[in-house]
Amino acid sequence: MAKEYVKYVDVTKCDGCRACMVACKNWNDLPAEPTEFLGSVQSHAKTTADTWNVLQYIEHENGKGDLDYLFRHSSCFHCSDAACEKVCPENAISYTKYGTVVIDQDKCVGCGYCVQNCPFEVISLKTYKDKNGKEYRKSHKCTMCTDRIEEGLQPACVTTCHTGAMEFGDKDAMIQKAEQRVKEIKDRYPNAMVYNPQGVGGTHTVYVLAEKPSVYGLPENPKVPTSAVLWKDYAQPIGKAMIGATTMAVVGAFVANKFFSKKAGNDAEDGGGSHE
Amino acid sequence: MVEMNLNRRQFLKLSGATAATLAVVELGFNDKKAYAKSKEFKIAKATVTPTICCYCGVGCGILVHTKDNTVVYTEGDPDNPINEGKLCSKGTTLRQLYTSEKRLTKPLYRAPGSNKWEEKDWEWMLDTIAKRTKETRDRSFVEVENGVTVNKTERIASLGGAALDNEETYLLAKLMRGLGVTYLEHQARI
Amino acid sequence: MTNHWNDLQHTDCALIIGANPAENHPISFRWLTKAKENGGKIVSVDPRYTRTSAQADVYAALRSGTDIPFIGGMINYALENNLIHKEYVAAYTNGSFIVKEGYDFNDGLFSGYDETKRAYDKTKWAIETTEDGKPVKDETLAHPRSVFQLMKKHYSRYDVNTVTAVTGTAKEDYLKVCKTFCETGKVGKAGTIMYAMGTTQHTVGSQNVRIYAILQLLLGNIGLPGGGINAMRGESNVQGSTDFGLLFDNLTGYLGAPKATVPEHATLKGYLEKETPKTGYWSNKPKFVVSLLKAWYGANATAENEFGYQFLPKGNKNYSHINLFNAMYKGELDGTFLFGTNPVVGGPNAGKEKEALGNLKWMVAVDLWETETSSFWQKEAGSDPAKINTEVFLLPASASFEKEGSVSNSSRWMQYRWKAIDSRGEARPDLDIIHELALKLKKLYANSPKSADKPFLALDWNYGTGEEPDIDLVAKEINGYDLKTGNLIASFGALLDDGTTSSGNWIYSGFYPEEGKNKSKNRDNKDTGGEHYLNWSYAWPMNRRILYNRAAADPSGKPWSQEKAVIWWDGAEKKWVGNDVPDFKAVTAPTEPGGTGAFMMNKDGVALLFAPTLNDGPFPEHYEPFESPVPNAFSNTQLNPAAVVIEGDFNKKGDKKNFPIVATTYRVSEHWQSGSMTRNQEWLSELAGHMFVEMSEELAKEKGIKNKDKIIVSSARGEITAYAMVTKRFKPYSVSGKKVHQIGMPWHFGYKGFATGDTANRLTPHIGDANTTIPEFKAFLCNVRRAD
Amino acid sequence: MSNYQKHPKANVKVRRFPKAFVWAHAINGLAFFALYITALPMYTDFFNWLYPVLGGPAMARLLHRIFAVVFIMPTFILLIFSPKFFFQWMKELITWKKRDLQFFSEFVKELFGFKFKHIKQTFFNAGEKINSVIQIFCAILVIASGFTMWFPEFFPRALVQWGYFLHNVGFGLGIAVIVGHVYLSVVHKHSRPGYSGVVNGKVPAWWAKGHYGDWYDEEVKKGNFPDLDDPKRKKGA
Repeated sequence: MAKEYVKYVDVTKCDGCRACMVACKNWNDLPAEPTEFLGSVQSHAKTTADTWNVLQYIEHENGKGDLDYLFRHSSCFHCSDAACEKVCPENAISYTKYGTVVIDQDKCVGCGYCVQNCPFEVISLKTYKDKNGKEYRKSHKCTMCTDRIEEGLQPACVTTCHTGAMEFGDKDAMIQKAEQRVKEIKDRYPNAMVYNPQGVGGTHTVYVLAEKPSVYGLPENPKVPTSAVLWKDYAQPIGKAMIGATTMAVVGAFVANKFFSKKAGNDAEDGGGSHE
Repeated sequence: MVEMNLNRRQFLKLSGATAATLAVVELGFNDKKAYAKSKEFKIAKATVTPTICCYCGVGCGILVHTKDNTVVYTEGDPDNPINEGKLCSKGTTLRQLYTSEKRLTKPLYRAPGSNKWEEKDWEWMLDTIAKRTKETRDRSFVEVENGVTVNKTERIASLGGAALDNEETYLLAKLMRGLGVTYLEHQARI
Repeated sequence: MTNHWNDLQHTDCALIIGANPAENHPISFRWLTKAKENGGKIVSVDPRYTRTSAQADVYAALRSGTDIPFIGGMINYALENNLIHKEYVAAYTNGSFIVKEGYDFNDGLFSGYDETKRAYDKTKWAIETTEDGKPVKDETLAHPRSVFQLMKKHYSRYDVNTVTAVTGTAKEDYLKVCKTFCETGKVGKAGTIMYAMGTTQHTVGSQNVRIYAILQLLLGNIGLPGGGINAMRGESNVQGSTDFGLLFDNLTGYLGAPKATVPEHATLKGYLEKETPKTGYWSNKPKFVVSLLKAWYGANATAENEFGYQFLPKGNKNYSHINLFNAMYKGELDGTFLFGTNPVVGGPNAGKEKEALGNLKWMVAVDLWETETSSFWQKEAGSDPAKINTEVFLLPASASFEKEGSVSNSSRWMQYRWKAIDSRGEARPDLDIIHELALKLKKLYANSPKSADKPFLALDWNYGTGEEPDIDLVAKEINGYDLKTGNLIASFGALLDDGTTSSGNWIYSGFYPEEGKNKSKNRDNKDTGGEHYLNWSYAWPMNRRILYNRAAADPSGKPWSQEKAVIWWDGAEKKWVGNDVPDFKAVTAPTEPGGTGAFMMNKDGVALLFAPTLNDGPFPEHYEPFESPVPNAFSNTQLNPAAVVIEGDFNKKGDKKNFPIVATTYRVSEHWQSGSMTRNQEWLSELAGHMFVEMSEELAKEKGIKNKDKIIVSSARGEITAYAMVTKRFKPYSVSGKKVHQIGMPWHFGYKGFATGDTANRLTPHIGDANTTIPEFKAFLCNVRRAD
Repeated sequence: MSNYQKHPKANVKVRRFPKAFVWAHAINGLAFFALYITALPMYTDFFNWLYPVLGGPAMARLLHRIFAVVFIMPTFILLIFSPKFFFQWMKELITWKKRDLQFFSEFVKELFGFKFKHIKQTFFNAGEKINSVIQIFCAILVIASGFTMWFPEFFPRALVQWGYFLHNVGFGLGIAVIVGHVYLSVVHKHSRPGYSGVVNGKVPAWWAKGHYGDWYDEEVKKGNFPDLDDPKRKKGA
């Protein structure tokens, strides 16, 4: 078992330069995706299939009535208990030994179940055209540059981050660092917290947030949707079992019929007695 | 600060005018290709050349990865002490300076009154520019003004150059002053 | 920059004013973040709350164009509260000098003003000297005519109430800034001031910088690690291109261009006598000038012909950007070369600059892209092509990594760029283009007997015979040779004025001291102490990383403090030692004459609190911008009295009645300058794809504007359409009790490229600073309304 | 041995279903099967080989959606062309009596080939009714949740998420019942004779009489079907 790694994001050190956004596009060869004017400096409302991380810009009036201009590098959290992995019908989504959650593009069928079940809404579908002009879809999100990690490199976004707002390293060390950092900034940001939600088993992108998660549009207590648990852990196995059971029943019925018909020598087509 | 065996492979070779570097920030592990990918690692077999960012005056080091006659990746040069491998959004995008479909690839000429560009070859362009320069210079050259030798032309201007290399700015300044140009300006003024 | 990027980590307080480094020099924040981790504070002073402000410990708003009151008030605060480093001031500045009787200051005007010429007679601001030319001093700083006392008196008018009433800053914010930054006056502390175009692009731009310098000198912050005044340059080689004299008034290395209007300049001898100070390092100027002439005219520069001095053009006026376009507008120019520049987007009053281009007979544009400037004649640019007779030559240039050469960053570090790939398509390096053009012209002029052609024929041009010049020959020519031996010169200390040495740019001399040792290629990144990385690249002059570092030691040669030590006098070794190259004569002991002259480039070796050299006064004084919504609260002199105003159609002026809103322009992190480089790239275009105008919620409400609405911004020069970005980060100012609104907008946009939008500079005025003529982009008047 | 089978008119075909039902049922069945096939490779990896057969996941999805529309159509066919039948069917589904319960115990015997008795049934026997109820319930689940899955942008996220679950439940339950239903109709010897009912609407009189005594007798009274009862027995009854 290799070490698990965590991308540590200290939003209080981010200066909003967005190098992480282009580094991601550059490494992953993602096309640009022009958007409408959103009324702020922010370029994209949220992550998309071609934009795996988005820098959020939030003008927030804090408890003291002062203006905080908050930034957040938003991308896949790489949950330890990932809803996307759970709901993927093709087992295209898997955990790597580093703790990252990746989508196998060869297996992905573009069903979008992961898109709808991600508690952070960071997965998106992209429509492609094959050489015959036929459309097909694939699901995309941040890979944490698992290909780079395999080669001993850090994710592209972390590599380029100049303020130290992002670091990449051993999971426990990064979580510790986050907790330490929160203590340091409590004076400046009384609501500061480590965001490593346990509802999804903890994440491999761990944030030091300056404010409550809701200020960043993040769920306070994200978890794998109950529907997904019921579906994948109960409905689907039970459903499969039921298909099996009924199939077994009819097979049993078929065999029994053959068996009893012979034994009873009942050659009538309708074995029913009259109904007195 | 959590140290993660930031072993840098130091800058390797500097031979003549070209240099190659393999500067990567390594993690403390190297499980090669645990998850085998059919895709080749993007910068494997790429040539790496250090450069300095062409945007602001910070002067960050950038590594340009080239392969198959194109730029496949650009990233911060970890050896450069100014930026230690870090970049802003502009520096990170350096790659598209090469790959952008909007790059000019041919000399273009616009005739007086014309509403379109015409492609011309370099030779014709430079010959014609030299001719125009000479015509204007010859017509407007002032040798003496109020008894003082001034050797100037005030009908030619040269603007720009803040993005040129030092050697280029030097030659440009030398050529323009050599021709007698007084309207010599660049972006330091704006 | 007096210091360098890595050095920012040593600062105890960074006062960022007139700059937004988090957005425009992002990597500087790597070092500022380090400074913060070391306990340093960041102060952001800006009309709007920026990404830099978000990272600052203290933020204070100021109305555009009020830097002098803001800093003047800090000077007053430091003096009143005795927070200055008095020993430093007494030893290293001209604070102790006695000013002659002729100096006076009255209602915004210094003595010697000639209203008709809009100029001062600077001799009225002279320093009292002894018979042998030495300045008369009072080291107690108590003499009523001492610079120190005059300064104190001058800035006593800049009390907190007056200042904040002018700048519109909340008083408690202002005092917080004063307190935080003036802490660095303590020995052992160092503060830096970081600025950029928000400081310089004003009619008082030079004086804005000057007042920063005065504050820093009073606090004893110059020459120290983590100190200095640091101009953050916006272009990769705007430092180098300035060093190399791509400005009308500078030959290379800040040697002034000879002028037809100065009688003494008629001869080399006269020029040298007039321009060479008696003391200070500039007393060596003749060596640099003659060596430059030798580099340019080679064998054609001889003692007999004044080393070719007469070949140099002599102008008779100010040829700077604004005047250049004014001349073009009036049809006084026939041809123009444009090297990677886009004035139709980046120039002031850009609509007029575009019109001016149509008066050219020919234009050569060398660029990576088809810019708004090279295609100014197109219909999309609002032109009628049939009516424009300008012949346009657009030459495709190589990108920075498609060629090799060096660039000098803000820290004056000259770093080499290697070639990574062959140029795209038929693009060629600018060096090749300039070289081949020179060769073609040489051919056209060859054997001409005309005397007018002699200066050009005399120009030495030997960089190989092929179309591609040998860049190494260029580099060596810049460094210079000992012409007697043919060897490269070791440093500018070896340059001579007898024609036996050459150097294309004396300040760079020493970067290539021997064959095969181009130090701009140095890549040893080991920290040599103090994070100066002396073996990484080459910093001019002489590889010094902190300018004026002699001032980091006290007059006796001991560091003021161990925390901020750079160089010190080693009595045993009898030389200056430390972790940086001394910005001083290495063997001059503190006790020797000149041994305490920490500012050795200056006359008398001191820094100038009182600068009788500037066009608009020896002390920075507040004047309102060319277009201002309020009267000057400090005097009845509204506009900088020495600023040159172009009257008429070329520079229309807006009044506060029709245009009551203050506007400023700026850049965003994702685009660069006129945007031609970045708007032609998709990834950057998607990050910042729209032209917007930032405004306060209060102004938006007054004007019935909602966020994301299309709005029209108008000024006396023109109007543009853009999206409204209604933000809490802009707030109205209370200026002398009156509500003043300010808006801001990026100036990156044009109609070419992936990200397009209206050009902010259609609104900006054609008025310049009194010393540099840099246009006042940063404060002008406008109005806004909804587009529908 | 059935008594009715011995009747001279035992093999007369009687109309059990209107044509509209035959079509509706066929379309419904085919669509269900197509939906099943097109979803199967996604439902279980075991059938991933179906993707290339179907022309790839995108094509499979497209087909699934086409058949989803087809799957909904029969309701409307019935409503338009045979509303009477439709409402009769609905009415039967909500009418439950003692005999319906008795039916089940006998049905299990019949299913496995034991000796069993026919409990007199109306047009639909209790088994069919339960089949119908479950299928309708499942169809509603599957169709409704299918909509949320197809057009997630128009529904709250939570609804879409529950949609996946409900689609699965609906399908699981439905398929289980369908397996039995199909088995009985095409394989099981006792119910197989009724298969022609969904092909051309007609079934052997004897079989109808045996399985749906009450209904058959009604139709006899109306004069639509031949009377298969032994007159003696009838009188004596």
